Amino acid sequence: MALDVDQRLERARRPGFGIGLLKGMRVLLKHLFKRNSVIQYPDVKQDLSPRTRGVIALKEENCTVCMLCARECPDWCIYIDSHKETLPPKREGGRPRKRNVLDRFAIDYALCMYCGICVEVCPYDALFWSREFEYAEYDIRQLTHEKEKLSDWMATVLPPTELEEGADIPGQPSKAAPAAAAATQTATPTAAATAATPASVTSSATEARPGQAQTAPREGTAATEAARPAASAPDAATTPAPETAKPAPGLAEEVKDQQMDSTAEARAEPEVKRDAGGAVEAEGSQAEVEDKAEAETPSTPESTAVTQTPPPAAAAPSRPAPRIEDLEQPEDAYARVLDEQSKAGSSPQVAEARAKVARVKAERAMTQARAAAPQEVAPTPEPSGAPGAAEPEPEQGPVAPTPEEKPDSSAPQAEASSPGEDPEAVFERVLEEERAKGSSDAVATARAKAARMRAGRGAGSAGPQEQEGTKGPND
Amino acid sequence: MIEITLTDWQILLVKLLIILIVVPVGALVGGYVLHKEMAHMQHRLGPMYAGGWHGWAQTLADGIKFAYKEDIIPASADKRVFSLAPAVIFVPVLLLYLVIPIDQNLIVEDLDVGLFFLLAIGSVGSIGVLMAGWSSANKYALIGALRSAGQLIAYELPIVLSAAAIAMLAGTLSLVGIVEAQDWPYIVWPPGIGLALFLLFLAGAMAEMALPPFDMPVAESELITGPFTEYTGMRFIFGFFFAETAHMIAFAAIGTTLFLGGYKPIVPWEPLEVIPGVLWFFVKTSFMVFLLLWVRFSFPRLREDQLQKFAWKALIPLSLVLILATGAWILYGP
Amino acid sequence: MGAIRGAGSAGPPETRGAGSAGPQRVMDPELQNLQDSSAFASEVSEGRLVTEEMLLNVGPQHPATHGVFRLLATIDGERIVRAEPVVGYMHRGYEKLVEQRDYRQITNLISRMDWLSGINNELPLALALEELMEIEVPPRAQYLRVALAEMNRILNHLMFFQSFSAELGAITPTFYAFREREDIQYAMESVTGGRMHFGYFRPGGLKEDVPKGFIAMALAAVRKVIQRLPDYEDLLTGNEIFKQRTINVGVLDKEVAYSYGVSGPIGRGSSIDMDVRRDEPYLVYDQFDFEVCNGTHGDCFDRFWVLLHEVVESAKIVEQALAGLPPGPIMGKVPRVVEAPKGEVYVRTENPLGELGFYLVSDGGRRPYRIKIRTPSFSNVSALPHALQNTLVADMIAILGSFFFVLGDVDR
Amino acid sequence: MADTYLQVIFWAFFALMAIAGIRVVTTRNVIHAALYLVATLLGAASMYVLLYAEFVAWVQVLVYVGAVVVLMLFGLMLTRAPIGSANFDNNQRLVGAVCAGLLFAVTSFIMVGAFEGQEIDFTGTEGTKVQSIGEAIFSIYVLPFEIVSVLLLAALVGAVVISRRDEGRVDS
Repeated sequence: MALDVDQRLERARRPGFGIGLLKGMRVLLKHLFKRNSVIQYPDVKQDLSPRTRGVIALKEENCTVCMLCARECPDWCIYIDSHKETLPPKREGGRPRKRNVLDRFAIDYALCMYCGICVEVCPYDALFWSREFEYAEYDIRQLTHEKEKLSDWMATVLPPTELEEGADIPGQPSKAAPAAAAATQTATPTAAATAATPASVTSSATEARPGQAQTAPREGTAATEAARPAASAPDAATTPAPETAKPAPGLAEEVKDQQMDSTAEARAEPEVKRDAGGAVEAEGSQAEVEDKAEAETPSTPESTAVTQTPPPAAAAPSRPAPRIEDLEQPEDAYARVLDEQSKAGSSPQVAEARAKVARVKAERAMTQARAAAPQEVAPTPEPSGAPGAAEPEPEQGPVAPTPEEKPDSSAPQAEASSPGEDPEAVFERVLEEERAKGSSDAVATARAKAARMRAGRGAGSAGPQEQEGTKGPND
Repeated sequence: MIEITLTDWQILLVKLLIILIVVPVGALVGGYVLHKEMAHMQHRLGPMYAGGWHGWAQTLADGIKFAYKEDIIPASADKRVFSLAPAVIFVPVLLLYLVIPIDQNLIVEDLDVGLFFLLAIGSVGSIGVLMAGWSSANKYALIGALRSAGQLIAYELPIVLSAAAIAMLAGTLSLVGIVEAQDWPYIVWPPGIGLALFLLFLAGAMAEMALPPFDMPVAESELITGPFTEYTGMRFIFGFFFAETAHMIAFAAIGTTLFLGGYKPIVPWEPLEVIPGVLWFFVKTSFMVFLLLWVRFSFPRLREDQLQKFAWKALIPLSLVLILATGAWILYGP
Repeated sequence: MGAIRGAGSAGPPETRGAGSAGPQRVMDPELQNLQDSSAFASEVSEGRLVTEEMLLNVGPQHPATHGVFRLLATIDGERIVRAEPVVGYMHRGYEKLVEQRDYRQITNLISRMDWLSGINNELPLALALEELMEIEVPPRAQYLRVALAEMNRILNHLMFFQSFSAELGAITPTFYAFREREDIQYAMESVTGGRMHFGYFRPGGLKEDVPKGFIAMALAAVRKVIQRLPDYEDLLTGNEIFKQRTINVGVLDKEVAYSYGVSGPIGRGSSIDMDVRRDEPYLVYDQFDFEVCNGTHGDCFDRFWVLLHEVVESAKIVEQALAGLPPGPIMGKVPRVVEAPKGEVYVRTENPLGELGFYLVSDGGRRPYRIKIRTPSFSNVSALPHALQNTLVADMIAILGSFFFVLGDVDR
Repeated sequence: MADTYLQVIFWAFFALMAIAGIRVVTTRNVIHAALYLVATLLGAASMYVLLYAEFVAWVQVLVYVGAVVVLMLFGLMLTRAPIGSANFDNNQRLVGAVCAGLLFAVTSFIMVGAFEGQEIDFTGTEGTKVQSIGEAIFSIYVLPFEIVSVLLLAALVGAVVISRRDEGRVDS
């Protein structure tokens, strides 16, 4: 063999007599007439992978100011300021509670080395990679993106990719069939007019891709650029979660643990506890706003709909669900905001991102208005352990916070629907359900524990307020 | 119809003006062709934005950009020589266009010794290169200049000898005369010798213009830009880029005139005679430019000593042999 | 410029024109020293035609050094008498830096050391930690590691074709190489999210599994490279000018290469038949069928030839690894906090440019106590003076190009 | 009228040649001297053109400007080419002046003697044809021509001998 190689080398070294020159010229001539594959960049953009490390987006309401990202960052380019807020006790005679309020979250992209450690370590899935990379500035100070700007990037975050054949997906056999069934079930246009529909649709979409839902640690999905009018049910069901499909942060945490295999269970518990704790704490601060929203939203205790209202300072407070006709068309909103932003001097990409956010908001509002239209109350998609119901809630997408109502079918809703249930019973029931679904032991146990905990906390006071508490960490 | 009568001097002035306009424009177009051909051969698109359609105004934009650049003269440079050098390079290139017959009667001055004029003027530019390299007070520039001079001395001979053979065949030094004397098929005329002379001329021309694979004087990976390392702005563009492109087009035109039958139709066929000679000339020159660029992008560059060896040991003996063969052909050929 | 002494007259130096009597030309102090040196004086006294030597600083900023690398060349006309590589202009103190970082952060830092082969830098670190922590890496992760490392090797070698041909004056292969790189980079980006700095290997396995469609994409990209290699052969290997420029230029003897610890394609070009992948297989390299290509003459052409053929071999490995990719997890049993137990380990792998060794000493914490990195480029560059002696300036460029080195890897 | 133009051009080139010629010997920078020499030679070429000797003019440019001066510059730049002024004066100005004067006198004497009474015919625009030059060289002056080529050959061989003396130095 080696001799052969040597011989080839010797042959290659032999002097040629101009034939090599002509061969070289032939290659060039061949290429002259070939169609070339250049991508005309600013006009045509390459379809980058969702994993592309372009810019880090912040889902502000998920941040609990745990400072893990700032600590782990090798470049120390994340700046977080926060203050503690004391909240009045939730119940008579309770202890006053403390919670962290995020004042500032900034990433200095002039320093950032795009390693992604912050995204990886975030226990509450507040950070995501977006593939947007066009945010060069003339002034280096502009490269420090404050939390508003970072939140804007959320509109561009893509759902994670499916995994390659043979990828290890702990305890999650394909759920394609039931998902499809669920999709067709809910895909009737008439059903789309109900408040619950988006929830069931998105959850079934999640179901359709159990792979990532379970394994990818940051199953953040977004109303991305693809948040093009996807409000109609069939669309949402057939294209994998174009709207939103994101397991509760708690779940994501469990999933991370899953990868750690045997040690997972041991760790899962405290994590989940923390989750739940955060959630309960969070609930208080939002109480007022949510109360308002609650009052205006036609949600019934049985419905899986839960108000999701983390309004940023700038955002308008939630208002009564307007009629559809009064609402701005999504495309109009897009154009308007784009115009405003460019007039205000924002850089084009920021303007575009903000415009996209506006479009998503407008779409949401439309969906909501349709849902709130004086028809009947949403039917519960929960009965008899339908996959959509028991599946972790496809929480509001990592879109910038919007004052909107988002139906939510979450695991904890089970005990919410029967407030008086014994925590242990909840534990057993959820465990059973999870097993039936085919979740791996660890996941099932973790979820069951989470449910038990929530049930335990919520045992005293039922009602809407308690439901809010179940929706997960929301700070 | 107004009759305009011009004196000889006025006609000459008009012709010179035309040259002054045509050459820079030609250089711009040539630069654009260079960009585009290179890009497409390299699986790229090349300029696409400036001017809209396929970036047609790219070279113009480049020129304007360079015009706005600061003219920097290094502190330790010989300022007078440094500033004069680009002109010494560019003016001879302009002069080359004086004697090239674009059509039978479309020529600025049909010199009796037109061919000789071309060769003589073409060699003056190297003094400019030497001036540029020496006055820059930069080692790389000086090495580039010396390489350029050595190259010129070595390759002047093959060019002169191949041109001499052509003059022998045509029996005149006038370029119009040479074109008129050529028969179809031009390039293989006389058989074998013509093609060999053509290749000889091509090699010599590329070496004289310092085009790859003979671009050692400006070899960017070794000498940055050779003699032009310290130049910026308009001096750079006139001394280097403009002169290079204009030089290339001039040599393409000379090659067309000497070997490809100039303004005559490609094949001697009656209907083709209708097409004006200017067009034929343009087509043939374009082909020559394409050929020069094609060779240019295909090869790595030689080393200076290899180039000298190639010139002295291969090209010059070959050209002498060819002169002999041409003489024999004239004496004993058909 | 070196002055040819007595170019015009062959007499003894005293009578050789008035040039030496008038005001002296400005001279480098080094040049002055050279002139005073005894060798020069003796040659002058013999009345022979002697030329002055000139000191030419190639770099730190020079197109041929692709990076901040300085070559202090003493040239005589265009002939190089001595050449001394001066490194350290890009020293970033990686070895010290990593002592202040935990292992996850190190992975991302190390990826930037040799910026053309990020994955191959991360690999020995992961291997070292796995050895210290006694972690079993699942086969799927091992296969993927091999595939990605080999794809990265192809990327690196394509970059070599780019820079080498550009340095020899052929601009066209430059762009072809970048076209080929693009496909592979796109495939790797879809997996890791990065185009050059991947940060994808973790102690115990990989960061996450590869996305759907990756295998097809990677195979297509790699096959495309193989399919297009004949173009390079036509443009370079078979080209007479290229042969003129490379054959018997910059010969590096096997003994010299050994004594400097030259490894990788450059060592193999000098017929040092060594490849860590074959000789001390790590990961699952022993399961694949590939050839180690060796040169025989140790000149620029052989180095180029070895690199060209390694692309083919790497492509073979990628095909085998992706075709036989077993299902399963991609992470071994790794504790949540990566803490290497007390101990030390040396791991060596075959970087695209040679042997990359990590000597890791741990005191049991989350951070290494010390990491000594043996980078291939550094050793390879140290052998340059031998290859450069008695060559021409133009050859120097070809030799620098054929000793493909990455400055980040040299200086760390 | 053409005469007036020619007069103007002649005097312009004359002035150029004279100034450049003086600068060749007075400038303190050897490269500048060579460049002034280029100007002088170009002026001489233009004189030939004015004398309707186009061929000779372009030969002048090709050989002297394009080759000889380039070679000179090449050699100068390789050997001693400081930027700025450098004094190469060796206190032999007087000898130099005497030699140059003698040379000038002798050539003038010979030239005047040889061409006495002859005048160039400016009336015909034909000038000197290449053909007539060729015929003259290869018939009347064939012996001097051959002698010159032998001389050149000798110079060539001598150059080779000198430059080969350093053979082996590089290897040692």
